[in-house]
Parts: sequence; C-alpha cells; structure tokens
Amino acid sequence: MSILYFFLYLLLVTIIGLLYMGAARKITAHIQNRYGPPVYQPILDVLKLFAKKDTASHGIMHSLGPVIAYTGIAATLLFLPLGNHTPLLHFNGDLFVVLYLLVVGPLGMALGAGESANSNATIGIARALSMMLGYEIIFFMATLPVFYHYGTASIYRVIQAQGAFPDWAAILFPISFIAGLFALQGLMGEKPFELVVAPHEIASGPMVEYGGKYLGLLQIWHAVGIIVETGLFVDIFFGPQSILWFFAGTFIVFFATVIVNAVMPRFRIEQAVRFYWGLPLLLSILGILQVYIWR
Amino acid sequence: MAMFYLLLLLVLVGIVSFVLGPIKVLRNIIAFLGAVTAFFYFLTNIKPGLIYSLNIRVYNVHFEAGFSSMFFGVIITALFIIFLIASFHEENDGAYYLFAYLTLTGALAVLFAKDLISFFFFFETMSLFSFLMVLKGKSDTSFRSAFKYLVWSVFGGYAFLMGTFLKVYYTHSVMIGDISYLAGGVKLLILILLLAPFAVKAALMPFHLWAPDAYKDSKDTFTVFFSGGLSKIGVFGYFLVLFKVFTEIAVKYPYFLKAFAWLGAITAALSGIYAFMQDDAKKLLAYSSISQLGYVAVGFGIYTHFSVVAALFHALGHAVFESLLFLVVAGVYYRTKTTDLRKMGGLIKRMPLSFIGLLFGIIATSGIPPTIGFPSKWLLYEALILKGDLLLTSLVFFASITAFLYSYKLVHGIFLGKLHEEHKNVKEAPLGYAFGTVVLLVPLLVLGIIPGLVIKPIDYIVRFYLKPELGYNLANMNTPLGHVNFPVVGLVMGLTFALSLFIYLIAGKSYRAEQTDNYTATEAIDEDFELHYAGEFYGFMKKAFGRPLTWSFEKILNAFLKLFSFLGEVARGFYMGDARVYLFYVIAFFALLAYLMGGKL
Amino acid sequence: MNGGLLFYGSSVFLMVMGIFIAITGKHLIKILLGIDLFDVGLNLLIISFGYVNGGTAPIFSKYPHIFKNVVDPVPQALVLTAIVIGVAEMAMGLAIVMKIKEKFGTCNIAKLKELKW
Amino acid sequence: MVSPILVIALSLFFAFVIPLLGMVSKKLPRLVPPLAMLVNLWILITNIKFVSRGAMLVTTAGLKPPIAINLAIDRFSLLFVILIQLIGLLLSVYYLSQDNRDQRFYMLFLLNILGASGIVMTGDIFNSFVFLEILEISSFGLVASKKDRKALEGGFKYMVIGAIGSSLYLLGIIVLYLTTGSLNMAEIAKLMPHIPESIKLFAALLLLAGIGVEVELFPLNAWAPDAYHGAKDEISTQLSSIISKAGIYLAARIFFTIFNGFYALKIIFYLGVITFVIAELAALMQKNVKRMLAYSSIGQMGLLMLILSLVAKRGDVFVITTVILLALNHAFGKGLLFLSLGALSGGNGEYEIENLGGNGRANPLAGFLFTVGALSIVGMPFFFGFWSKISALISLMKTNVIYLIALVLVISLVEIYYYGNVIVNLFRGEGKKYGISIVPAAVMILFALFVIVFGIWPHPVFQIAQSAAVSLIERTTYISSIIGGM
Repeated sequence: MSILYFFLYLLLVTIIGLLYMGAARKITAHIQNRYGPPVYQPILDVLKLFAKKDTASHGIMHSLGPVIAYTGIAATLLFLPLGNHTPLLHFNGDLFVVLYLLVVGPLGMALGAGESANSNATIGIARALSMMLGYEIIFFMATLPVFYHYGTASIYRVIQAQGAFPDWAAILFPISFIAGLFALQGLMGEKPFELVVAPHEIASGPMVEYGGKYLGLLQIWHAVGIIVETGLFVDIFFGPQSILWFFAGTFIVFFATVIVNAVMPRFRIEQAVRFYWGLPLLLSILGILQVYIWR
Repeated sequence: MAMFYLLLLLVLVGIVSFVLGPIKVLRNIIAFLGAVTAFFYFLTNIKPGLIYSLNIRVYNVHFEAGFSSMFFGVIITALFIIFLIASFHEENDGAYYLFAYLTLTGALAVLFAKDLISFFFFFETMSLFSFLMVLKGKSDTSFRSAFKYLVWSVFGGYAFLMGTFLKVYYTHSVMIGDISYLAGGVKLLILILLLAPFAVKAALMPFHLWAPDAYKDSKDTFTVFFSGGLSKIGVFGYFLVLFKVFTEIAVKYPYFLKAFAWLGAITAALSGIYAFMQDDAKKLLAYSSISQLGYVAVGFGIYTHFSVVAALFHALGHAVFESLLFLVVAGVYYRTKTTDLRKMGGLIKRMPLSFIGLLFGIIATSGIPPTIGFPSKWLLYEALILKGDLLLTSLVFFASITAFLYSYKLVHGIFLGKLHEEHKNVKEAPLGYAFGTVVLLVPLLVLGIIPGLVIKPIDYIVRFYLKPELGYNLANMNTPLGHVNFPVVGLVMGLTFALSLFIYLIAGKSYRAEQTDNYTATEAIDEDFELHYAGEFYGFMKKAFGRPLTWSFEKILNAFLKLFSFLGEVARGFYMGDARVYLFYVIAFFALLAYLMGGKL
Repeated sequence: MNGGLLFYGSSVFLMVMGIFIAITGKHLIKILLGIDLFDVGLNLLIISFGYVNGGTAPIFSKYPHIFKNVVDPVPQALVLTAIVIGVAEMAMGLAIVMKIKEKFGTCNIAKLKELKW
Repeated sequence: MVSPILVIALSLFFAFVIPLLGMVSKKLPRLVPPLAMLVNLWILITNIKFVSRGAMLVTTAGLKPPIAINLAIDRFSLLFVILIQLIGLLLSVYYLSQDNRDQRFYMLFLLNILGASGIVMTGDIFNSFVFLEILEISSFGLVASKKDRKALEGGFKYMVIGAIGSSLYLLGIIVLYLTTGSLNMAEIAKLMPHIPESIKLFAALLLLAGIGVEVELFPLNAWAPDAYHGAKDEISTQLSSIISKAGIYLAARIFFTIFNGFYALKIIFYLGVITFVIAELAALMQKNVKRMLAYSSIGQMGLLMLILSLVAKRGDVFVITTVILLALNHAFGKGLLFLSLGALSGGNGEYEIENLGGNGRANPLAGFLFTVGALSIVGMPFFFGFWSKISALISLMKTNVIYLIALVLVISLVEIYYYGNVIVNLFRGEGKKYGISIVPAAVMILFALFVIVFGIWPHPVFQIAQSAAVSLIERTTYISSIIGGM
C-alpha cells in the first residue's frame, strides 16, 4: 500500500513539475509579447514522447542514462520534505543525502549522452560539470550558515525551527539568501547560465541524441528537478510550515528565475564559472562570517 | 611469534619466487599460494594485543599487533592478493615478485612495529623495495619517477628518524608511547617530524610531488597495490602519531590540527583540480587518489570521534574504489596498450565488465550513495559542521565536486564516445583483472549499504582515544546533527530505479543506431569523423581559473634544488685548482689555526 | 734548546723559502725543489734542536767521563732516516714529473688541468 | 704464536723478492702479493687469542720500551691490521686476473700494505712517521701507475700535499720528543699531563697536518678527488679502503691514546663537520661518477672523523665502536663501488653519468654490485651501512650533539639524491656490454657479501668492533701494558 502511495506521490509531483514548465513557457511568451502554448502542453508533450515508437538508441548506457537520471531525481524527492509533509521513509531529510542524490541525475544523463558519441552532447556535459564547480559550491556555502545556526544537518528540522514570516532564514541570513539565489539560477540551468542546453550553440547539448521515450524521461526528470531544486531552496530559506506554502514558495521562486531567464542573455562557460567565483562567492563567505558573528 | 612467522613466510615466498623466476607457472602458483596463506594466517593467527620481541643481539625488534594494525593489515594483504593475481598477466621476472613480497613484508612489519627504530627500519625497507618496484615499471620515464619516489620516501624516513632521536633524547625510550608530558616546543617539532613520512606516503600536499609520476609509471597492476595499499601506511601513521604518540594533541596544539585539516582540504581540492586537467588515465587517477587521501587528513585534523571514524572508513573506501579504478585501467591498458584518454573511447561495448567496475568505482569516488564512498563523506561533513569550521567544510565540498568532474572525464575518455578503429577487436580484460574487479565490487556495494559492518571495528580503534559520540548499528548512524539509515537510501534508490525502468519498458520501442548515425547539423559524417571529444575536455577551465592552475609546488621545490646545486657548485669549486692552490690551502689553514689559537699557543 | 738563533733562523728561513717557492713556482721541478728545501730546512731544525754548544759526537766510548757534553743522538738518527725518506720522495716525485713531461709535453703546472669534472 | 713483526719483515722480503722472480718468469710476480697477504693473515690470526685488552708488546733488539723500537698491538690495532690485510688480499686476488702489469706495481702494492700495517702495529711514534712515508710514497706511485695524464696529475697533486703534510707530522713528533724525551707512544702518553698546554697544542696541530692528509680532512683533502679520479679503479679502492683506514687508526691512536682527547679533537670535530658537508655537496653536482665517489668518500671520512672526535666529549665505547663500523662499511662499501664502477665502465675511463647510462642493465652483475655498494653507503636497511649510520646517529645523540643528527640526515638525503641518480641512470636505456672475468667478479661478490650478510646479521661485527673499541678506550691499560705502572 505504501509503495502505491509512493508512486502516486511521485506522479503528482511530476505532473506539478510539468505544469510549472508549462507556466514558464506561458510567462516567457507573455514577456516576449506572444501568446504561448497552454499550461498543460508539457504533459501532452511527454505523453506523446512516451507513445512514440522507433526511437534511436546508441547502446545500453545510452538507454539507461535517462532512467538513471530519473531514478536520481525521484530518490532525491523522496528524501526532501515538502514543507511539513514528509514521505514515509524519510529520516528527517539529511542535507548531504539530498545533495549527493541530486548529482545522480546529471551523472546518469551524462553517462547516457556520453555513449552517443556526439561531440555536442559531450561538450554540453563538460559544461554542466564545470558549472557545478560554480553554483554547487555557492549553493552549499549559502545554506551552510542556516544549518550551522540551527545546529542540525536535517532539512526537516531546519523547517521546523523556522516559523512564520519574520523567522525565515532568508531574513536572518539575507546575504546568504542572495548568494543562494545566484546559485539557484545556475542550479536550474536557466539563463544566463543556460550553457548546458544552449540550443543555438550545441544543439541542446546532452539531449541532442535523445528522442522519444528517452526525451520523455528527461522531460519528467527536468520537471521533478524543478520542484526538488526550488523546493530545497524554499525549505531551507523560507521554512514552509505546510505543503501549500511549500508549493506557493517554489512557484514564486521559480517565477523569479523564469523572469530572469526571459530577459537575460547567455554567458560563455568560462564567464559563468568566473562569475560564480566573484560576487556570489564573496557573498556566501560574508554569510558564513555573519553566522560566526551571530554566535 | 605469529607475526614473525608471517613476515618470515612472506620473505621466504619472495625468495622462492625469485629462484623459480624463469619457471613461470610454478613461480606464479607459489607466489599466489604464499599471498593467500599469508592472508588467512593473518586473519586466523594474529590477534590484537599479540606481542613479540625479536632479539637480533644488536637490537631488540619489538612487535605488537593492535586493532589498527589488524585493520590496515587486512586491507593491505587483501589488496596484495588482488594485485598478484592480476600481475600474472604481465611480463614479470622473479625479482619483481621478490621485491613485491619484500614491500609487503616491510609494510606489514611497519604495522606491527612497537618501537620507533624498527619502525624506521621497516619503513625504509618498504620504501626501498617499492622504489625497486617502480624502477621496474613500464614506461621510459619510470626511472625518473622511481628516483623521485625514492628521494621523497627517504626524506620522510629521515625526518621520522630525526623525530625518533629527539624523542629518545628527551624520553630515553624508543618505544612508541605517549610523550605528551614533555614540555616545550620540541614536542611540536617531534610531532611534525614524525608525521612527515606519513604525509609523504599518503601524498599530503606539499609532499605529494612524487605520487602522480610514481603511480603513473609503475606497472599497472602494482599501482593497484601501491595506491590502494601502501598509501594506507600513511593513514596508519597519522593514526599512530596523532593518537598513540600524542594523546593530548587536541588540548595542546589545536592549531596544529587545524592546519593539518586545512592542508588535507587543500590537498583534496587542488588535486581534484589537477586531476580533471589530466589527459592520462593513470595520472588522473593518481591525482584522484591524492585528493581522496586529503579527506582522510581532514578527518584526522578535526579530531573528533566520528571524524576519525570517517577518516578510517574513508581510508578503507579509498583502498576499495581507488584499487578498483586502477585495476580497471590496468585491464584496459593490457588490451589497448594505452592509458591516454584521447586515444581510447567507446570501449563499453568491448569491455562491459570493466565498464561496470569503473562505473561503480567513480560513483564511489564521487561519494554517491549507495556505495562505500558515501558513509565516510557523510560522516565527515557532519563532523565538519559540528566542529563549526564552515569555510573548511566548503573547501571539502568543493573538492568533492571536482571528483564528479574527473570521474566523468575518466569514464567518458575510456568507455564512452566513439570506438576507435584500432580497438574494434579488443576483448574484455583477462581473468585476473576481472576477478579483482568483481571481488572489489562486493565491499564497494555491501559496505555502502551496510556500513555498520566495518564501523564497529573502526569504532573499536577510535573509542579508546576519543569520547564516543557516534551512535550506530548495522544500518543506522546517528550523530548529534543528523541521522542516516543507509539501507533505506539504497532501498529508495532501488525502488525508484525500478519505477524508472518500468516507465522505460512500457514506453515505445527503440532500435539500435550506429555511432555515425548522429545529429551533426548539416555535416556528413563517416568512420573517420572525429566524434570522440576527450582531449582538452575541460580546456575552458584554464580560461576560467587562469593563472592559479599553472602554479605548482614543483617550482618551490626547484628553487630549493637550485639552492643546493649552487652550494654544490661552490663546494666543488674548492677542488678545482692545481697543486699550488692545494698547497696554499694547507698553509692558509695553518695560518688560520695559528691565528685562532694564537692565545693558547 | 742549545742551538743558536742562527741555526733556528736559517732553518726556518729555508722552510719558508721552500713553501714560498712551492706555492709560487710554475715549473714542476721548481715546486719539487721547494718541497725539498722545506724538508732540508726541517732537517736542519731538528738537528739544531739536539745540538749542544761545544758538544761532541754521541759515540760510545771507554771513557764516558771525558764526554760530558754530548749532543742528543736521537734527532740525528731521526734526521738520517728523514733524509733517506726525503730522497725516496724526491725520486718518486721526479719520476712522476718525467712522466708528466712525456705525456703533457710541458712542465708548467698551470697546464695540468685535466681533473676538474 | 708467530711474532707479528714477521708481517712487516715478510712483506718487505716479498716486496724485494718480486724483481728476482720477475727475472725468472713474467707471471710469477703476480702471485707474490696474495701469498704474502695470506701468510700475513695467518700470522695475525694466530695472534688473535694472545692479544688481550692491553697491548701485546713485540720488542726488537731485545730491549724493553721505552728504549727500543717496538710493536704494540692491542685489539684495536689488530682489527685494523686484519682489515687492511684482508682488503689487500682481496685486491691482490683481483690483480691476478690482470696480466698487463709491471712487476714494480706489485712491489709498490706490497709496500703500500706494509706501510699501512706498520702504522697500525707500531708502538713508536717516529716509526709511525716512517711507515706513513712508506705508505704515502708507494701510494703516489700507485696513483700515477696508470701513466695517463689524469693519473699523473692526480699523483703529482697527492705527492705535493702528502710531502708537506708528512714533513709537518715529523716536526710534530720532534716537538713531542723535545718535551718528553721519548718516542714511545705509551711513554709520551704517560708524560702527557706534564707537558705545557701550548706545546701540546702546537704538537697536536702539526701531527694533525700529517694525519689530516691521510684521513682527508677539509683543507688538506684537496688532492683526494684528483687522486681518486686519476687513479685506476683498484687503486681508488685501495686509497679509500686501506690508506684512509690507516689514517683513522693513527688519528685515534694519537689524539685519543696519546693526547687523551684534548683540544685537537675539537678542531677535528669542526673540520669533520665541514669536510662532511662540503664534500657531499660537491658530490651532488658531480657528473663524473668516479669523482663523485671520491667526494662521497671524503664525506664519509669527514663523518667518521667527526664521530671519532666525539670520544673527547665522553670516552664512550659506543663512539669508537661506531667509528669502527663506519670504517668497515666504508672499506667494503666504497671498495665495492670503485671496483664495480670499473667493471661498469669497462675500464676505459668513461665515468660520465651519460656514458654509463644503461650499462647496469647490460652488465647485470656489475650493476647489481654497484647498487649494493651504493645502498650500503647511503645506509639502507638490510645493508651493513644501515647499522653504521644508525650507530653514528646514536653516538651523536649520546654525546648530546642532537643538532648534528639533523645535519647528518640532511646530508644523507643529499647522498641518496646523487647515488639514486646514478643507480637509476645505470638501468636506463641500452648500455654497452663489457665482459667481466671470474676473478674480479668473485672479489666483488666477496665485498658485497660482507655488506649484505652483516647487514642482515650485524651482531658478530658489532661484537668484534666493541671489543676493539674497549681496547682503545682503556688507554691506561694500554700504557701500563707497555711501560708498566702509571
């Protein structure tokens, strides 16, 4: 029974993620003075992709790549508290479990895309991994003061320790929060850090050789990814006390990134990495200093 | 006595395999049986607390087996068997096995040594014979590397000897024992000197310069033992010095520990960066090995109960996954005769087992659950945050991100991408390599899911010295900060994988496409088209990081060498005259003496 | 210390001259001669150490009471040995110089510069 | 028991028999030195059990000391004379395989051994001068015996310095004689407390000049690299294994037994340190392996003298034991290095590292032996050098000069550096193959066996060295056993 509950939970989050993607397209379209597709369009896309026959595969790892990617993000989701709502098998959602599981997704995609022997895909992966050297560390450093302040490594306990509006970690640690926002933009792979996919340069990068059900899996990976990434951010900085607040928070954060995405141009890869090693790094270090001073 | 018999057995097996050198089959059988016998003899007969003194008249050699020596001894001996089985595929002479066995003898004796002089003796033995092993390496540059390795190891050994003499001078005892009661700064000096050889063995920056070259140029199978096994002597030494020789170090020298931890983190981070800039698989792995050992140093530097548990667990993990990676690369070299990432690619279809080995190896290296790399990293982070050094934590985290970068570069360079024409008919690595790969995969996964199996003995080692803070049973680990149930993590991953696989299977069919059947905009591609992107893989990082990447410890070392060469030139200049000049020296010498002693004459 | 200042002075002068010649000389034989001069000076010095003003030779005699003022015999014996040794040394040295002349074609010490590296 | 004086007498006899035999047959002279050494060794071995802690007195001309010339042999001297004769035997066996030698060479060789043995056995200080001169003159000849430009140049340099040094040594003896009225070592030692300090210092400095040349102390050792470099490999072996050992003995005997420590040892201490450092640093930059070995040899002697001088700080048996161990390691290890270098270079004088590249691989035996020698000299475990080096460090610790341990270790690292460089180069690339005949190979293997066997089981050597050291340390016993009561 509980296993069924799991599947339903996962399905729900996937659908919500897809709806977010649709919303993003709609928002972008409005900013660019277009009408845009309906919000549920991504769901239709995914269904269509899954239904497609005759998909090209370059080998076993190429096929398994998207599977592993979705595995990784789904497992992460199961360790991430959605506000005060926690899945069955959680143990207070330890930060490091989440952070390390979060990498499984990109790794799976990278392994799969690598086997296709398409240089575009490989370049995309190289960019993705290099970007991690930028945003992951900033994200980590931005969240560290929060965990240190509340004396726990559990995301769930961090949420519980925060209260309603003025007790948010975002307000306690504004500098870290801003650094975290920078990192989130990279984590989501939105412009100006949209280097991995970069359709105009490397033909959507790792995705270039994927079609049909593989692309479908990657789509739902991306959809859950949106929830997990923004959710992690919201959990840590806003401490949502209910699942509704959680989704509201994620949507607001996502909305912000989408707007930035819509109006920004794209960095070059070395610019992006170097950017992260500038101001955001400084901010995150300042955030750490702040928690030291507070204590 | 058991310890002595064990060492004697190893020496004898070494000599017998040397004598049997040309008769290959018999030699291999003897060498193999010797290693296996030693392993089981170790497991059955050597118990913690066993003491033995060997009187060689001139000097008493004292042996004692402790929990820590048991722990490391089992790792080293087991890896030796794996190395040995794989090495039978290579062209080796009898002397190779003699040196290998003597290296093992030295390493085990170091673990057992109870007094500092024997410790030095066996440490030098190990260094000497492992130097000879590197000297017998495969490439033309192995000579240079072996030389470097020798000088560095001996440097470490001599620093240790200096520390020993200082210790004996002030305490009048050569036994390895507490010297915390000593007063003054000399203790700190002794501490640094005693740690030096282990920093060299465990390739802690700035003592790591020998490692990339020596790992690269030693024979591939030996590197498995070299990197996985012998570096454990360094970790053992950290433990020995920081716990057995200095029990109050955390109170007396907290800043030393802090510096040590930072050094470890810098090692981990910088080596990670160097690693993903390499284009040679073995060199990449060498830097990765250095990087991983950096975490161990961090664990020791934090000096709390579960940071040390994490360090020791990570040492075990390093032995497992780094050996696995080196073994797979050795197998690949055996088939393709290259370790250059740019010249390989697409081997996944030809060497699937090696691919699986490497895949799990890099997953463990990156610390992704459910593999052996995860529990130690998790514990380490908990310890770091609990300690409150957030910048250090960030540096360590940075280092573990570099692990993703070099890991992927490795697996992509060898197994993914386009299969090269000349590797079209490559076969799976031979049995010896495959055996090691499969054997190493077992602890890699089992200990990742049930780390409690070895946390218990490790806790036994550490509990004696530090207040136990870590709650654990077979499945769970509890720290004041958090709690992880490792089997559940594994289970969740398994479940979600099943789900994803289910989605994959119910969705539409797919067909197998050729590698040339690719999207390349309008470019027409054929077999000759270079699809494999492996060289300059992270080339743009040079632009991003710029100058710091070109900094290197080697420059400092070179300046030092230059100083010595200058002094040497000056000294040599003295001996370049003719007879009259020499005569003048004599007279001048007496004139000087007469002047100096003028008052006394 | 019965020798006069003259003996000591001249022998020390000889020694210093010998060393000076050996250090400044360019010709191999000149250097050898300098060393020899040094030896001679040394021998003279030793003799003069044992010298007794107005003394007689240290010879065993039936009438020991006549020879009250006997010079010390030991230095003389030593010097005899030293002279012999000096000769041997000179012989060896000159032999080497001969060979050097044969091989190098010169006796200039500044040209003997094979041994540097 | 056979009188040890026969060692000297027979050597002399054999030396002068050689030309006569040479008239009979070209091949006979070659056989004389081994025979002489064997007889000598036999004589010495029969004497072992008669030599007790004190000195065994061998009188000449039927007169008791302090009047006549006599030999005074204690265990310390016996050890050194046996060492010298043993190495002499090994070397003379080595010469058996070479048939292009002049008979005069064998005479010089025998005289050289004779001089060294004489220095070690004599109880008369002037006699030691005579033997020193015999030793030196014959070694000039030996060095120059190669008769090429380098050998002649080295020989000439050695001669100039040696002649001046020994003359100063003679002057020192005379000064001692004038103040004590005796030439007997024991007698002088007995009277030493009565000599004024300034005279003592003056005499000591002069004696140091003569000995310093032999033991290659810093400003007096400039000849050494040239002589070692110019000479044949076997002669270099002889220089390092025999001649310098006689020098060490003389230094110990004079500055410890006669002067009883004193100021001179302090000078030796500083000179030893300087020698050690400068020579090893000079070796670091040396491209010519033979000259490098020469510098290393000088460095080793510096270490040895520095340890020897520590006996002044505390008359410790262990210090002298260490000196003996170092001397043995140097004698066998360095001898092995020179001989195997000869085999590696094929005897054609190409000693540059580049020219030797790969020769160790082409000539595995010689390469192995060179490696063994080098590892022993640098003090690697399982070689005799390990024990001597550890003992040296323990001596330094026991005498409270702990900072010198650091220096010795740093310099040892330098040693490792240049020896390691040579070893690594020997096995790199393709080298030239030279044959090695069985006799030299056997001799080298014997050298190597000493280093390895006693490296694994050092106890016998330690015991012998210790009893010899005890014999030296107890100087009152030595004195009273020669001239009675003190």
